[in-house]
Amino acid sequence: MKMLINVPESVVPDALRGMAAAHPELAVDPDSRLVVRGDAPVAGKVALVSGGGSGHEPLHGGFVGRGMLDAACPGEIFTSPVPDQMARAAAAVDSGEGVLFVVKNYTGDVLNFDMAAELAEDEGLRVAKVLVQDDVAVTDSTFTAGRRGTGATLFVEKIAGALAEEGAPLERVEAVARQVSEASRSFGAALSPCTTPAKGSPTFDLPAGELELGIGIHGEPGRERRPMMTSGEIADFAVDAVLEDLRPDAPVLALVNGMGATPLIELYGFCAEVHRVLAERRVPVARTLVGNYVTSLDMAGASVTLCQADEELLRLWDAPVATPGLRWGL
Amino acid sequence: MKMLINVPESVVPDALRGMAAAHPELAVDPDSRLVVRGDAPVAGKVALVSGGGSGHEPLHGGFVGRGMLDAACPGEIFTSPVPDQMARAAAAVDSGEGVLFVVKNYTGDVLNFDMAAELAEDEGLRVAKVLVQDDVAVTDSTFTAGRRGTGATLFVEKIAGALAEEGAPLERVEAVARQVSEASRSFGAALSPCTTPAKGSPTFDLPAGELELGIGIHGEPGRERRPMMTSGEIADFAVDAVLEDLRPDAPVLALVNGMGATPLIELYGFCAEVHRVLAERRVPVARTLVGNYVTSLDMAGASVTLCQADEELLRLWDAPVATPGLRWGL
Amino acid sequence: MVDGEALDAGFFSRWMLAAAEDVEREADRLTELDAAIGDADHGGNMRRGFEAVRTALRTDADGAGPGTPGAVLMLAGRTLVSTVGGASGPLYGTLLRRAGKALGDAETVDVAGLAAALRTGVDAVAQLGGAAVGDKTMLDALIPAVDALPRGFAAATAAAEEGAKATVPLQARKGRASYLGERSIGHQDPGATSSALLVGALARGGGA
Amino acid sequence: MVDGEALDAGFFSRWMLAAAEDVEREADRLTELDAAIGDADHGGNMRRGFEAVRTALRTDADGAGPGTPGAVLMLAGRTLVSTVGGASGPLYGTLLRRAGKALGDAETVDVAGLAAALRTGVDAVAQLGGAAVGDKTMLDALIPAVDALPRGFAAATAAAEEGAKATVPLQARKGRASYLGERSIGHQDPGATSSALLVGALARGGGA
Ligand SMILES: Nc1ncnc2c1ncn2[C@@H]1O[C@H](COP(=O)(O)OP(=O)(O)O)[C@@H](O)[C@H]1O
Ligand SMILES: Nc1ncnc2c1ncn2[C@@H]1O[C@H](COP(=O)(O)OP(=O)(O)O)[C@@H](O)[C@H]1O
Ligand SMILES: [Mg+2]
Ligand SMILES: [Mg+2]
Ligand SMILES: [Mg+2]
Ligand SMILES: [Mg+2]
Repeated sequence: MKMLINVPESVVPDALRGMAAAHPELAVDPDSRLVVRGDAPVAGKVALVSGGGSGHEPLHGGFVGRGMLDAACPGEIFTSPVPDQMARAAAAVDSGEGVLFVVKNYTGDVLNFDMAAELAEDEGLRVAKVLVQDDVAVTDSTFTAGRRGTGATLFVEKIAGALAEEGAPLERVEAVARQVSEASRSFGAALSPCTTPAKGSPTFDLPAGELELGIGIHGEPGRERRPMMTSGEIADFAVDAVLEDLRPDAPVLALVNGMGATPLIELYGFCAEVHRVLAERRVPVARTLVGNYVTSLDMAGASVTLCQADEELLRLWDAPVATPGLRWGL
Repeated sequence: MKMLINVPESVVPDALRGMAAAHPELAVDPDSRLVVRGDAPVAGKVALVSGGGSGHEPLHGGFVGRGMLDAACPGEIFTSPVPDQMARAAAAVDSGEGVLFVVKNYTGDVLNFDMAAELAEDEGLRVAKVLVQDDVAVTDSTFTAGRRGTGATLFVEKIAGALAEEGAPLERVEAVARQVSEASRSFGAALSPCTTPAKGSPTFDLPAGELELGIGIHGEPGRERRPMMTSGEIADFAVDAVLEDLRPDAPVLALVNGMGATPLIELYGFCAEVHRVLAERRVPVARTLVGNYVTSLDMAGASVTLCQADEELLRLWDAPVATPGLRWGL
Repeated sequence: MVDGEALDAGFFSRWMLAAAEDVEREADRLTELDAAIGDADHGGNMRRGFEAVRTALRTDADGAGPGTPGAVLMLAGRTLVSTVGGASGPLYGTLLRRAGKALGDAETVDVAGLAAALRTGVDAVAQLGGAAVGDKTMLDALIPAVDALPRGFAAATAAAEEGAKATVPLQARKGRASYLGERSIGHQDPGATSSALLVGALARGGGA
Repeated sequence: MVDGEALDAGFFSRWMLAAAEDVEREADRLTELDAAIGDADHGGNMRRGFEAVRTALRTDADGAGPGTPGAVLMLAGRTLVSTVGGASGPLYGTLLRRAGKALGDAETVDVAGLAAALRTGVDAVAQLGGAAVGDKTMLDALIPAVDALPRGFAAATAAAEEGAKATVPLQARKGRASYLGERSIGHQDPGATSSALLVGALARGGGA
């Protein structure tokens, strides 16, 4: 697999140098691996910090800015960042109002953020954590690592970020983040595996004519392999999988998300099918976002995330946001 | 090649149905293949209409909205739309102030837009045209079809769109569009070919370990094939190719554009290298946009577009825009 | 159909329908050729256009079809312009519209008249696209075909096919293939190939 | 190094350096194993971490290195936590930090003492990650190794390697591999494999 890179070892810092060049409104430090709002700490505001392995861009660094995250700590490709880095991020953005860690539910992310929270609390910061665990392909039981955090991360970061921007206290920001997390479910399918720079070859074999259902965002194989399906069939499967876990009694926010290499024209076609299925299931859609937002390097495929949204969540969703990856109203 | 589609024949209308579902603020008609601002025609405003083959998303349909295009007419994949469609678009958005056609320089686009202009003028519309021809990989001479229109289309549509939004007359909008077009040059490289739904297999063979330099945005092979290069080497080659044709004596607008399947993390790394080369060549960069904007289906690779920008162009670049693909200040 | 005979609207309709069949059959090959030096859509473009021509000829004038040779070609040309897009849509559309216009409202036309009308159409294509023989375009098949047409359909077909084959060693100077520079050499031009199909379908205008 | 001997800080440093070498050599294999049932980064993670451990041991205390077995392990553990990330960083970091802490500031330790300290570390890993033997994790190599350690390094190494191999038929219940459900069966756990490397390096703590 060919990549537009220099050497595999420097992919993450190289990308951060590019972010620094393209986004002077952010404070990007390629060495200590932090992406921070240029105006942080923002007085009187709860700070949101997220992070995780790299390779999911624009998540998380691309969601730093007014109305969303205060800082992101990118780890190596698909590798949770380290506690020191997270604690440094927290210290850089805390205005005294406390810090909310948005953590995707992976063993590595959970353990490292836990350690970071201890470090930050040792420094006198108030830290709350919200776990994102939306992927219904994974059964949530005490005998598993629980559902993975995927597309819902964007909803949590956007909506909690909007509330924090309004000056809400840590408890309320944490509560709304938890509400969004609990109200969101996702399901994804891959048409091709991805290739990590370090490995240099696809993370799994996917023969022509087959697809993987129930994939995550780390190039891991899915739960099931099937003969290739049409966009409409995948939409049926994905939406029904989500709706088995989430029975919305309010309109939903929908994210039709590309895994990285699927062109927008295909994602929009898939979006049409997702809307068709939702209409058939009598689930009204309040807002739809289509694009490559929570990605898995150069994987081809898509995921669907639905979030049951009350009026307040929709208001916060519509609130202004100004980040490299998500921007409106500003 | 697997695609997230139903059948190859319906890729374009399927995507338009998805756009209609995701963007209620637009008037999208999958049957007559038009993407139109929901509030068109906007009284007192010159209308901008663009279009071309599909497969370059978000170009052009994703650039319809306040501060950019009034309408886009998507053709079949890589196929210029037809004159009737363009004329219908013009009629739908003309407020009486005239229509500017933004035309990428390809024989098909030029001929069809010419015919459309005749049709529209027959209906009493005032029509102006601007040709985008920025790709320095193609020599511009009377013995060729001239330079191709690629990344600069985004600059032309954004900047002329901002001026039109301010209420400038057709002549001024046309003049600024032409200024941007003439001040812009591009160069692209592909790491992989793309696959059109109709053909179902890659448009050309690109062995592991090689790349194509000087590609366009239609899956056509480039001017030259070389052993694989690093991101830094590609940046050197591309920026120097552009600067051979464009010798900016003012800061530039830079577009670091992905061809569709190149992940954002690689594009940002490439952006760092583009900035490095520009700094070495003493070309100051006023603004940088990084992302998959003018794409070629699932092609992997990137292009660089530079536009020499005076204060007025930068002001118009920074002006508010609210489209599915490009959005700020609104 | 003997070449010397008077060609009526029925002949012209059958010509277009035969062309539509040939295009349908050869669409994948046209796309393959276009993939090599263009953008892999020529087969789809021609298929979509001639499918629409077929429909237009069937449904025009309450199923009776256009009444004169000129009307058939003008309808086919207009249909191509409004359904094909790309470079080939306006070019083939212009070819047939101008040829049809040149035929006026004559009820029948002989082969010499057809050749003259097509020459008008081909000239319009050359003017519209700014190309000349040797630029590796459809003109490399069309011009020799029109030159040979007075000697009969078979001669025109042979000339068109030869012209199409002769594009292989040429470097393209017009259309998308020109972007490839020297790398366009060694491939047959897709438009010249589809032109040869169109000319070849003439001989079947009498039958089917 | 005879297993019964007193192990000093030098031994522990050499153990860590030997482990770093083994990890470096086997990094690609660890990544391959992780690609099959995880996210293809375990080799890179371990290499980065142990490379940092190597540097830390070299530069600590002005080049003299930490002075006690406990200090060596605590430094190595802290370094892994702050450079690895992922699941393995906190887990291996905790293993070594807790084992180091258990050793207190003794100047030397015998194998039984090492086994007891490592058991404390392994227990902490089990508590932190919530996993048990049979869940297809590093514990499947670590626990049998610690059980065997009082019988010597060779026994511990054999037990760790056996434990790692024994993960092949298991279905993962913790870590990323658990997402695959039954599809995790048939692959060796990468963390158990790296654990076997770490245990195997013990025997080389005396040399190099
Ligand atoms: N300027 C021109 N003059 C004559 N024929 C041309 C010209 N440009 C392109 N063509 C013909 O059009 C063909 C390509 O048609 P098609 O693939 O349908 O359109 P596009 O190039 O827009 O994709 C070429 O093979 C060539 O024969
Ligand atoms: N909960 C856990 N308890 C013990 N070990 C675990 C647990 N989760 C994962 N591991 C171990 O970590 C290894 C994976 O490490 P690594 O690939 O570096 O981290 P990540 O899974 O975050 O990518 C697994 O092979 C497994 O042995
Ligand atoms: Mg990982
Ligand atoms: Mg085309
Ligand atoms: Mg073509
Ligand atoms: Mg891993």
